[in-house]
Amino acid sequence: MGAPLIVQGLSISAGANTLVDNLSFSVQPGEVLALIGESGSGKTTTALALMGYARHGCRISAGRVQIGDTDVLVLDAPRQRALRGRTVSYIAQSAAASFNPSRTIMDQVIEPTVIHGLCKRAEAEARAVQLFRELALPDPETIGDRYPHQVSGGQLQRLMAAMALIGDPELVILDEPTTALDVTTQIEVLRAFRRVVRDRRATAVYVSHDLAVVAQMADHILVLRDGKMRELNATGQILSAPEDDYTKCLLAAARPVPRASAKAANDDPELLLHVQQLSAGYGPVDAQGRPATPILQDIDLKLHRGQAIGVIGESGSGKTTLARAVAGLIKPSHGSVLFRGHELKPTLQQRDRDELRRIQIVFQMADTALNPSQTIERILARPLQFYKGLRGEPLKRRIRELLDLVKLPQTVAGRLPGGLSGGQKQRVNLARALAADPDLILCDEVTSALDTVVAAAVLELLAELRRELGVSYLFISHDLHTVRAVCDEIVVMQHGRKLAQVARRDYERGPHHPYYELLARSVPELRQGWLDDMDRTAAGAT
Amino acid sequence: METTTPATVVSATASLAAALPDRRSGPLRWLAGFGPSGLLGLAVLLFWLLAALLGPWLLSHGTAATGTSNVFAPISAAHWLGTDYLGRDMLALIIEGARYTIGVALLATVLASGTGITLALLAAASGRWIDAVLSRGLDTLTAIPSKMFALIMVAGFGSSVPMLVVTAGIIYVPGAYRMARSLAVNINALDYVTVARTRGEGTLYIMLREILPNILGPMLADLGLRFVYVVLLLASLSFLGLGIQPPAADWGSLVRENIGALAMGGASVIVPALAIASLTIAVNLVIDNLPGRTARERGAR
Amino acid sequence: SAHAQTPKKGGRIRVAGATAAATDTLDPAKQSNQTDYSRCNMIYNGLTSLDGSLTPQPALAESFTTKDAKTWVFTLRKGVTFHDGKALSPADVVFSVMRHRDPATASKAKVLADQIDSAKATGPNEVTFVLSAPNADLPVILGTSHFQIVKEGTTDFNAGIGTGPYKLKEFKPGVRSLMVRNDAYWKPGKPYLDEIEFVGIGDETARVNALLSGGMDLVGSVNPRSVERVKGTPGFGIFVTQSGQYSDLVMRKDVGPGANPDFVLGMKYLFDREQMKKTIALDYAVVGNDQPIDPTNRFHFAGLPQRPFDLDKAKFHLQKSGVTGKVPMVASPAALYSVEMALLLQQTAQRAGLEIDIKRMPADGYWSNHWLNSQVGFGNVNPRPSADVLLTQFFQSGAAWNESRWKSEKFDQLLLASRAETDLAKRKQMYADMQTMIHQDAGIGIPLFLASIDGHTSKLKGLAPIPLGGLMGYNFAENVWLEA
Amino acid sequence: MNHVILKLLGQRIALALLSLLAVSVIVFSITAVLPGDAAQEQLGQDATPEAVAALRAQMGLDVPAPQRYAKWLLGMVKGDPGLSATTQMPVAELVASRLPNSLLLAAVTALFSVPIALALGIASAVWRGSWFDRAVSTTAVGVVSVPEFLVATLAVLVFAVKLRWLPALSFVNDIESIGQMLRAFAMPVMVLCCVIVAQMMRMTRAAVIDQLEAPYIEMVRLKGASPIRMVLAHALPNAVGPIANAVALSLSYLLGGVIIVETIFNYPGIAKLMVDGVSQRDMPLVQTCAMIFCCAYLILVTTADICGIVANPRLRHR
Ligand SMILES: Nc1ncnc2c1ncn2[C@@H]1O[C@H](COP(=O)(O)OP(=O)(O)OP(=O)(O)O)[C@@H](O)[C@H]1O
Ligand SMILES: Nc1ncnc2c1ncn2[C@@H]1O[C@H](COP(=O)(O)OP(=O)(O)OP(=O)(O)O)[C@@H](O)[C@H]1O
Ligand SMILES: [Mg+2]
Ligand SMILES: [Mg+2]
Repeated sequence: MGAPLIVQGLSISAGANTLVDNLSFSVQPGEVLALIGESGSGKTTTALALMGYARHGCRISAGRVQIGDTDVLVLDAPRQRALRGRTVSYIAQSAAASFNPSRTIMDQVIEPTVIHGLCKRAEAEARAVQLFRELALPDPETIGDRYPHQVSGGQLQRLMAAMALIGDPELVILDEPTTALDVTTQIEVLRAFRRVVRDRRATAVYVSHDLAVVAQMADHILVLRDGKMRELNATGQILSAPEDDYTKCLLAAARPVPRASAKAANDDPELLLHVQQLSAGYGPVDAQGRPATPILQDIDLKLHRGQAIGVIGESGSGKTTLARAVAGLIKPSHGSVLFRGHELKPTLQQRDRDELRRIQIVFQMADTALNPSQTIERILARPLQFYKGLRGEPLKRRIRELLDLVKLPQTVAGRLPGGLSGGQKQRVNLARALAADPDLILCDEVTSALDTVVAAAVLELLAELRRELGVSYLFISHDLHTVRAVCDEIVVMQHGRKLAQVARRDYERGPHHPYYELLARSVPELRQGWLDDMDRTAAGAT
Repeated sequence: METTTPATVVSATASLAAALPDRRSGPLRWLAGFGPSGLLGLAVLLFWLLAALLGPWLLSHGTAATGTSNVFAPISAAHWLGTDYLGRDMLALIIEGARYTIGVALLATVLASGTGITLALLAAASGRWIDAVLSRGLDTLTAIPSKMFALIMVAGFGSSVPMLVVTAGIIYVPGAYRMARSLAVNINALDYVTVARTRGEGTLYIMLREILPNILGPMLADLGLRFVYVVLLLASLSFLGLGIQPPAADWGSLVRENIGALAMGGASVIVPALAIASLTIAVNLVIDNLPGRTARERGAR
Repeated sequence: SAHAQTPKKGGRIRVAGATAAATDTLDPAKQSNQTDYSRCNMIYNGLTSLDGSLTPQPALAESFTTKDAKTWVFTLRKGVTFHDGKALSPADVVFSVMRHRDPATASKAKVLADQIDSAKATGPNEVTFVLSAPNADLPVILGTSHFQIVKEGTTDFNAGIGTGPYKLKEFKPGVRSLMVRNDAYWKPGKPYLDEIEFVGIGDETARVNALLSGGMDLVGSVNPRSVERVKGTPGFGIFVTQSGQYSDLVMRKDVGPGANPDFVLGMKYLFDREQMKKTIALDYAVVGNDQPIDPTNRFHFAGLPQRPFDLDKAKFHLQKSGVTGKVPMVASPAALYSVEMALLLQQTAQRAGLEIDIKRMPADGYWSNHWLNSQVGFGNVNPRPSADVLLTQFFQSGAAWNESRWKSEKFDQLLLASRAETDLAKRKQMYADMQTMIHQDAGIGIPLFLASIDGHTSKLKGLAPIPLGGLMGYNFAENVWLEA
Repeated sequence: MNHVILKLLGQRIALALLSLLAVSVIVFSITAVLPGDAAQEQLGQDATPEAVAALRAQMGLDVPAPQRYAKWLLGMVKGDPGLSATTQMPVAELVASRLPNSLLLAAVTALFSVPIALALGIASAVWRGSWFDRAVSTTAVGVVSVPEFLVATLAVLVFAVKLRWLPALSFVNDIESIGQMLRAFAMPVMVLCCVIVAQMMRMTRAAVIDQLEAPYIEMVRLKGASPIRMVLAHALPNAVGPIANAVALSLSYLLGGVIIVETIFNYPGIAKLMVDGVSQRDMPLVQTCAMIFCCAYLILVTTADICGIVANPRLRHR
């Protein structure tokens, strides 16, 4: 049974910075409040403060947090400990990182009962198994004996929920519990959470940046930006009639608009990239030339000039491996890659400079893709010098043009990547690829690390460049929405194989490969009740 | 439109660029980052460096000119730090010793770290068998106790200053290599290095331009620690009679030569010992308080 | 003095020598340092033994006679037994002496033994030696440690079977040896102690600390700088043996600057002997006069005028020699005090306008690689049992160890003559002439004769110097006792 | 789990053999260029050419170096390190008389230093930034910054000469009771602790802090666990790998690195044996000692790796 949560004037600071500023809200027993906002807006900080906890270097500087009758912030350390894990429990953003890798899952799941002396070990284990079952985990009897690395990410997330719920808490805090998961897994986990929260009638705070997800889970939504509350309202109200500008902006970005290519695939007959029966993998190769861990098998793919092909599939399905094989970073064990009619040599060292120039790769993490010790100017200059031998004024001019192209101010040229925001970095990343004048850009999850607003802007830029410069993309993503918005064709991958290829005009028309259908269905929609509908159709189907 | 960078990333980049002065803020701000104990260490370090560089200038009388029968004299106006077992002025010896101690240790450290980093970059950037051969080969070197190795080297090739530098250098190459390699391998796996590879850059460019600048910060801290080890190794060698050879004397040999005075609490043994301790402690203080390091510890989640 | 008291029997002492290594040996032929000598002196006896004036006294030989200094008859003492009960026989003596001539023995005394053409048992208790040339000093030579008497046919010396005052109980090379009293010792009343534990402690500071902390009763080779500490601690004392040991500056006369006599002379004037004595040896030395026979020796020539420290003369000779530039000078801790001497010499030389470049070499390998090979460098000569041995080994023109390669026919003739001369006064004059020649012409500068210093507890009595070296010329064991 | 460790062991043994071979070649070739040989060293000033030649023949030094090396290696493979060049005693015997002493000293030192280092390291990690942490790390820096021979000499002066509490030298022969052993070992162990504790402590602190900053610790904290539980049950098991490595590296110092302590306390250990071996150019002895140090190092490092694997289920269950 839940307890009411009342927060008044909560402020949290780190040194001179205020991370969370004067936040007030309340949640009734059995209700779910969503905290929503972009990355770094203070969601996690707020959530942790509800347990009286501030990260190292942060301080709860003012305010009141009351759970039931307890004033959390005035408790001394032992009483705080008694509160945590029992009255309030927490489900962290990344389950994989939140489990101790060296202890069994069961040990960790029942630990709250051990710490708080709630019941005997055997009893606790029985309860845990019961919870595993409720959360639809496989092998509920034995899964507890495994170690964290022996279960999948989605399962871990659910196991963490079990850990949070085993002490029958009055308040559950869920901090982005599904961001690390595939859409297909996400839906499972969301279902499980909702069921448990509803059945137990616990009070819950759900932290997320994904409006569509929140729409399924929350009764009320609180929109945060820079630690300040922008809007607090019932879910339906926010979705249908947002008041705050920022909320509107978020909503707009959550519905990507299709950005069609200038030319359809068939307008230009030139076949740019032709992947034939490609197989590749990692590790040492055996006598038959098969690698120790084969990943890709028999991939066929055709990409015409000016076309954008999306590659989609769950995590680990081999999307990145495909890009790496095309780029020459790993040697295919079988098959070939034809580029402009010529066969590409399997490894980088064998390819000539012009071939390398024509295929550029852009990585997901803009931070790791830019050398932190080189200025933006140097980063952009290198391909220009390397491929074109530019120097002096022409080089400077070209750099300026590139910055204009990706809509960055000239002033960033002198800065280090550390001084840029995520979206800016991703633009630099793109500009570097463009500097080579490529025919084909391999985009590996270029928007996954960005929040929706920024991601939308980058996608817009990609489409624009394609229209204006005629470059082709191999666009890798796990997000069907994004892929649909940008690409002319979609390749669906699973377990290293290509399952299906769907052209844009067929996106809405079926029937497709069942896996594609599943993916399409699993992407949450930005409306309340979508998950219920899904449940209903699932129930109807069986 | 733009958002702030996630904290994790900030700390990740901070750790990469750690210890290097932020190019945009002035040296003064960088200095302030040291904190009081770091500044103290920096001051002591600077003092000894100046002593080593300018000492012979400041001294009106060379050590050779003295040598009196006034053995183990206590601190006095004529001999500010007393005299040694041959009646030489301790102050002059200490200042001269600074050149040897700091000079040899610095050269050896730079040699060790330089070689270690170069090999590590090579190993990380070119991979497989070069990496394996280098790693195993240098591991083997670690298996020989350092003092034994020094002993054999000095017995074999004499105990000149270049020899000591080379010996200490060789001894500390594996440590520097291992540290640099683990950093470089991590960097090597980062996307920007991959990007450079797909651009068709050569190994040398990748080593020097992409990897090296990003391991320099942590390696600088490592260099400081290694410096301390070399100072202590030199002192041990002096104890075994294998260190700097007279009339030149590093601090270790000053302690060793005058250790007879220890029972009488003579300044001639205490002062060089204090000099060694102050130098090594100062280096440690500086390393521990390198700007960015504490911030990194705090910011890391 | 110590002799005035009556020795007491019983007790156990711990003694520390200055070296400890796996090469520690009980083979008399291989003894090479203080600890070897001390240990062997506990276990073995020689035919003769050397007293405080290095005069040979009867030991295992009751008496020795010669007519021409070429054929010598030694009569053995009766009733002497080895530790295992076997009686001493002439065969043992013949074996013990003649084994040094066999190269396979790798004896350190081979050169000395080579002059013995034959040794024969000429009676139940008599051995006759025939030399290749007359030598009046044979009893002295046979009194040195290497010629100690072992059982005939011994090949493994680790059992330590001798006729000496103590029996071996335990021998761990480089660690320690344990000796217990030989109750059947042939010297009446001796030895006094029940047991001696003998160890080597390489580090001087550690050695002195061991003494002062009560862990040791007697330690050898104390640095002059530690003397004050030992004296200043109640219950401890020092024991000084002034001997003929010296460290010398060697200037080779065949190559390098030393080929110029003026350079050599100039350098000899550069020694500030008084200061060296004071600062380096802290007065535990006597000033030398560039000749090797020290004042404790009966042949020392006191009439030779002392060469002073004279910067002007030094400058004059050095300039005359025309030697310019930096003169390399090799020194090493292997040659006692040579580094310090070189440092002081460097200072005085600078005042005389000469630059000296000191090359300090590690003790390892110094004797084989640098000594005798360097043009200007230091050597170190341990006390020798006789002036003849010393001059023969180090100054005869053809001697292997003629450090400065000084060659003088006149000297060689004098040396031969003095060896056969049995008239002491004549002999003395010959030695004086030889000392003068060395003082003037040889490429050797001898600034000091060094003393050996030992530290001991005040309870240890019976110590009296024998100028062969410290620890009573290594023969303390049978002479000391513990006061109650 | 066993096959992971077995595989690692197999790999390590193969590598160890290679390393040993490499070390022996390195040591042999450096020592081969050392000036002088065993014969000359032993004769010292008495080294006349004939005497040296005779002794060389006796010591078996008259054969060319590679042949000597091959002979030694062959013997070593059979488990017989041959005869010492200078003493003509079996090297095995020489080593056997010293190795137990060294191992004993190392063991006693480890017995004290490891728990102290771990306790201090963990404590200062838990209270990082506190005055305790600062005091401990400042002291540690101070202690390692003083050359060990000075620490040792000071200790002797104070505890043996002035106070007469402890013997100045550590004779292993006289030890008959535990009390005597403690007295004899007190100072060497103290000095060695000064040398190695700081290093181990620093690494422990860093490793534990590393774990304490991991997200799973935040989770443990949010479950309401006490700080003790957090450290002992959660952080520590994950820090075992790096800590074991640091401990192994420090302990490997205790065999070959203790020359100074052995010299000052006149302790008959194997490091001094090797130093003597070098100065007397006793190649078989030097080689064998080097092999022992190398083996000890490899064993320690491998043990540390195995500890790391056992403590890490991700590696254990593969
Ligand atoms: N320990 C800390 N010290 C100082 N500042 C911190 C600390 N932890 C987080 N911050 C800052 O607080 C702000 C809010 O962080 P928080 O983790 O609450 O964001 P979030 O909304 O959860 O973001 P995300 O979606 O990335 O999880 C960020 O700007 C971050 O840089
Ligand atoms: N260097 C490597 N060595 C061995 N296996 C690897 C390596 N890199 C990736 N793999 C494995 O190959 C498989 C496919 O990886 P890949 O990176 O191509 O997946 P992905 O589809 O890009 O997934 P994600 O969406 O998580 O990025 C995964 O199972 C992964 O564990
Ligand atoms: Mg968060
Ligand atoms: Mg991927």
